[in-house]
Amino acid sequence: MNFGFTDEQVALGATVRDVLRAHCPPAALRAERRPAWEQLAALGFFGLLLPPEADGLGLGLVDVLPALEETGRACLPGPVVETAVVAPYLVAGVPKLASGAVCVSVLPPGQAYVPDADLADLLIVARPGGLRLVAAESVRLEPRAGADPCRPLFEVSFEESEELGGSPVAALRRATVATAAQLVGVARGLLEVTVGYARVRTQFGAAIGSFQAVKHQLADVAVAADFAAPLVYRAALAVDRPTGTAERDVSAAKAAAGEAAVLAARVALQVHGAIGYTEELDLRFWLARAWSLSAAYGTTAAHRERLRTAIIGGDLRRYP
Amino acid sequence: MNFGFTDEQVALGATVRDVLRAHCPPAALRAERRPAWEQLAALGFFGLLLPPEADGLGLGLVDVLPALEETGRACLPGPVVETAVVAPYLVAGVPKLASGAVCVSVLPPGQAYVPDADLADLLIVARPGGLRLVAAESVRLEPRAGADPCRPLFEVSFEESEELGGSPVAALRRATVATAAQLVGVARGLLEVTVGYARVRTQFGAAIGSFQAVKHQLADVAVAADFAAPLVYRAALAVDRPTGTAERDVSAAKAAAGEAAVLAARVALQVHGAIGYTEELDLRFWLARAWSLSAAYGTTAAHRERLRTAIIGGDLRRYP
Amino acid sequence: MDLDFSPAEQDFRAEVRDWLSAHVPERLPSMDTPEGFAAHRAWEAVLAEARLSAVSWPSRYGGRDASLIEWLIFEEEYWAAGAPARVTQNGIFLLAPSLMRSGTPEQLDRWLPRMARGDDVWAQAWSEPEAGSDLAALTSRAEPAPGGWRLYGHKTWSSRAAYATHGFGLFRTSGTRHKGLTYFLFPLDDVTVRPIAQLDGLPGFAELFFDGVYVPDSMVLGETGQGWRIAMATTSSERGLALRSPGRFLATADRLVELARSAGDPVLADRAARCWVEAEAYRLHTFGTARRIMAGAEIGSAASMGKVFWSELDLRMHALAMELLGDRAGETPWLDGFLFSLAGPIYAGTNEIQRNIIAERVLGLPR
Amino acid sequence: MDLDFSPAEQDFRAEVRDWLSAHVPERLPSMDTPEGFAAHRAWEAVLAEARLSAVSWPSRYGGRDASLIEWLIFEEEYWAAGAPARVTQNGIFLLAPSLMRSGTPEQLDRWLPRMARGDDVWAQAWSEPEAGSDLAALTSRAEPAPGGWRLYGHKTWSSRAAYATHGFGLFRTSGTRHKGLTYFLFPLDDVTVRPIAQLDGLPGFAELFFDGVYVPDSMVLGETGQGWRIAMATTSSERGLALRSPGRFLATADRLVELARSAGDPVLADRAARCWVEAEAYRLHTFGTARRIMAGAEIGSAASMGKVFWSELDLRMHALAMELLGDRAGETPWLDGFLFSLAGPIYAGTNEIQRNIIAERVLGLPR
Repeated sequence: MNFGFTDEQVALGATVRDVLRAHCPPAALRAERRPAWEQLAALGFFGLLLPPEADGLGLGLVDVLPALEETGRACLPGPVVETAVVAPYLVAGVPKLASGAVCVSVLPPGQAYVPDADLADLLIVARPGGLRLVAAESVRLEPRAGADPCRPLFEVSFEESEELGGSPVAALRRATVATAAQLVGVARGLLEVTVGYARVRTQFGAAIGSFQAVKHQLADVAVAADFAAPLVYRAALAVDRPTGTAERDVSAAKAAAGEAAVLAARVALQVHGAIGYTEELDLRFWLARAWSLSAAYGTTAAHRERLRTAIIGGDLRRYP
Repeated sequence: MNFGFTDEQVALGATVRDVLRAHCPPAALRAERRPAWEQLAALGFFGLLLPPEADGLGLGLVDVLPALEETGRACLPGPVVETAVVAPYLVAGVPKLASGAVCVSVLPPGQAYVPDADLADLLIVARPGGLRLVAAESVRLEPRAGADPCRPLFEVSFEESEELGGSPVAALRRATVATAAQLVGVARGLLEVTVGYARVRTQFGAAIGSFQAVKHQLADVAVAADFAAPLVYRAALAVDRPTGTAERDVSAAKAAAGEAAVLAARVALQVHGAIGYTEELDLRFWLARAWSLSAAYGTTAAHRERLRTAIIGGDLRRYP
Repeated sequence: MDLDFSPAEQDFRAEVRDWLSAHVPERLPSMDTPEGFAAHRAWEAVLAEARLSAVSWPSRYGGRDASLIEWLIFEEEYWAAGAPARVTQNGIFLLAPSLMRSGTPEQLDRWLPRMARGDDVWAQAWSEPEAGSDLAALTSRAEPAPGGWRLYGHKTWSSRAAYATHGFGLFRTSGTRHKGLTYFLFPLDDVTVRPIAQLDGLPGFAELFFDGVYVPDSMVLGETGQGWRIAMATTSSERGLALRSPGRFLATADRLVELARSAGDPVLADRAARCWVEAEAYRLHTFGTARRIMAGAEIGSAASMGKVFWSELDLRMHALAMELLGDRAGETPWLDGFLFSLAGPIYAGTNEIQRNIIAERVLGLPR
Repeated sequence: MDLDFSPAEQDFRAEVRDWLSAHVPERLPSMDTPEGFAAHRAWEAVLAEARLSAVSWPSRYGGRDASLIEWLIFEEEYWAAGAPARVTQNGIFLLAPSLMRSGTPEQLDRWLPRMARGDDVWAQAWSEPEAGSDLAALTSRAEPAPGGWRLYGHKTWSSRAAYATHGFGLFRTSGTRHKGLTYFLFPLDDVTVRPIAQLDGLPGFAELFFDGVYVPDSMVLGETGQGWRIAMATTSSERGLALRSPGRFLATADRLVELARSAGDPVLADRAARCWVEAEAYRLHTFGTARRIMAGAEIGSAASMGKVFWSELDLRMHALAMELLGDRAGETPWLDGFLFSLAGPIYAGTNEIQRNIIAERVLGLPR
């Protein structure tokens, strides 16, 4: 029992954080479609979960959680989870995946549109009969409106595709946990920015962060993020093993992280006031990310429904 | 369209309020089992809803709402709703009902125990086959633990009883609305007392009512009570008419009033702190009433379920 | 106490419903685009032609002398019919009540008919960069000039100002804090307008820069130095009855229930049903408020209760729709509605300020 | 990072579980009655006999030198087995950590073994009538006397004091506010104890009146004037890990889910499932905290997050049970549990104070 990240896991997160601070500052979100990807690729980020025979490091999902959280905190654009987490479990044999040279996007079951399909070299698309693998050349993309300007949505259609054998369950669970880790990062990023604003913005002759109504809303965000995070870490351990509770643990993680991020967005906007509502402020990128990721890989409601069905159905096993 | 009480309706409420202030002060809740009943009877309170041929005034439920709200605000003990509201619709022919000489208690469908059965001359008991009318002499009472010291619960058993013909639906709907009106009174009573306390209790050199965290909790109670009340008034009009929406409108009233009272209790206790938790303070009577009445004539959850079934089932008619 | 609409009220409802079903256009482009603004302004002219743009106004200004209840009926029908958002709302619902209360007969004759037709579109100019929730801290000022005043300063969060023709707001003519503020009307011609893009990228707000803009005395509303009092009556109507009539939320709730029905999740269904009932509660509460106003009462600080209630209800409804729709939300009007609903607890006095007002002025807690 | 219990930890769990299943008594009467107090005290002696009353203490005081993780395991098993509430908890979980940190070897030897066996039962005496949330405002004082001190003043909300044997609390020896407070231990023999009946009619609290009660110097904990610092370490453990271990909430959540299952209402089922997951979140969060403490970190103000989380979770769980049970609640242990859970957001520092602490000391917002 040692429920905390190892020095290596923390160090990997710190490295990714430094790269993102340098190469994915808020200004980059306006200027570039895929900032910091090259630098992350140079770090070996996209090979972390790939097995050594595919030039990867063969790490477990838990090892990369701090790094994934940083990609959420930085609001990093592009199909990060799809390329770095889903692809290693579904298409590990694709050449050059570890180098970051191949960008992958995914349409999971239950979703209508593919995020970031414009960047993808390969698409993994859920269809009633199972997963299909589609090359970028064979796909037609129709842009669809969404909440998140850095995560555009596309309707995809294609004629040529390959069947993707094996069960997608494990890969999709990992993608869900990875997204939950990003949501924790988004929540913490929003909290940090909002606390910073509340310390400097004055009204009625005092910093608004000195008003109890503001303090207590921010305290609630801190609590929500701090208690969502261990559910996410546990879920990563559960899917890596996997345990019999893995599916339920994944839903618990995603629901809690999504709710924490959405609460953080709500409070961030309320504390910022009208200025939080503008195109000019960077805040909007994080708000949008909270909304878009909370709907990805199963909405909060869908995960709550799964939890309810399992728990009320009598599955009260606990991991550990 | 004149959605406010008439002068007569307001005056009746004020009269009842004056009687209860004089004869049902908080001290009476500790000393007497049925304070102020004689004085209310002398006012003709128990005949308000009875038809003239039963020596009553033949008023509608809406006419007595302010008076019922006052019985909640005063935390009046005894089966008020059962004797003054249910009996006139189910057993109007019982002699001397209008005079207040006959005390009636009710076991509605879905409840396990009869409140205030110790005071009742007559009991109306829901059984699978329909309502039974039981005289006090024929009934055995077993006390059962409950939350509300002024509204004790009893399990009843009996051999002799009469069948009570006709449908109980209209009477039970009125009882539900009357209880909702009492709950609004309880919520407002709790708010008043708590605001009073927050104005005088000081900590950190200031009245605690000057702290935003206290203010905002109390503001939320005020909003909840103020928006529950019109649902209760509408429900009274709907059952008096009756409209096609009556059942749904009753559930909307009871759920909202119950939630407002339970919120008021929660905030009252939190603002009072440890002292609110003592036997010594009168506050506990109101807390208990909020809890006991919110479970009476259908729990909040049961009414929410009915609302959901009707509304999602497609009944979007509105009254008016 | 009753909830019966009179025969006249029922007839009015039928007339409005019939007229709307014949005239409501297809969904217009956003009013925060030039073409959308023009389309919305044209729609106001059509409404005014039928004397439906400001039904509660006196007929000499283009209204119908409708009662508050009739106005509420109009609003219910208007939103149920899916009619366009009102580009004239700042003028009709915020400025006009102050004009009617404090304006001269000349001002009323000059401005109201044009406002009702959408000939003039008014933007409000309350906030400043350092005076948001703390409105009394504003520093924009007016200096006397021959026959009028010159306006100086910097206003922000001015809704609709990107395309509007006129504005109204407070400028300091003397004193500090609440004292010495004067209520001015001004054309936007000589004001520098810098649009502010919102979350959706469109300029729903603008900043206004005043660099000695001249306005004649006839553009002062009420007495000089009385602006705060006049404006507070306006912001109370902004929070209260005028700005967000129940009809809008009833229509949203009906659509939300339709959406939840197809989802089949009982928990989401419960949240939708709860919202639907809350929209009804707001409607009924408003009927009660309307009755008190029609009997001559001032609703005053109690309007803050309504503001908190409708703004948070609106947000809950749209957030639920977002959950129901998942990644399909952007292809429906719900996403724009959600973004707009997020501003509800902020504008017209943040809900934190409203809760302070409820606690201090309604409940009597110490400041 | 891992979540695996070591073989030793698994063995410990098995041993505790077996022992509890053989020894846990039927439900005891409330510890706030004389007979219930005696029964709970007797149970503590049985626990102590098996060296299970304070497993994390050094063995010389009656413990097992168990790790924090083992203590958490003990707690999980203890509450899952439906074992009695701990009448010794104020002593073991609030006083003992301060004693071990600031006490002399003589004090530890004298008090800890008796505490572990329930020979002494300790009551806390922090609050005063005018010093509740504002604890630094306390005015009870200690005056020097030959070889010791005389205590004067009026304490209140002293849990368990109606039947306890000893108390601990702060008394002013000089200065104002946080300065000049000293931490005293005292027998209750010479203190006037006035029980305070709670909502359930039983004296869960008492007032304590000190009219020159003499205590020797050996009853001072730590240095004179250092009481605030020592007490804050204690209240941090009151809020944090020690007072409300996850085991209690896991057991409640399991029972709640059973209750919700039979109700068949999906909305209530959803609330129950949510609580069940939140109890898990608290458990996992605590494993993380335990790891940090075992690595030598001070959890400090972060304990306030746990206090807010568990107290509100506990209230939500019991409020849901009340809704599930309706008028049957009083015939189950849930009603008492509900009444007790209502106090959670109040005691050990109200949740308003906790949120201030989180905002100011964890997030760094201005005071």
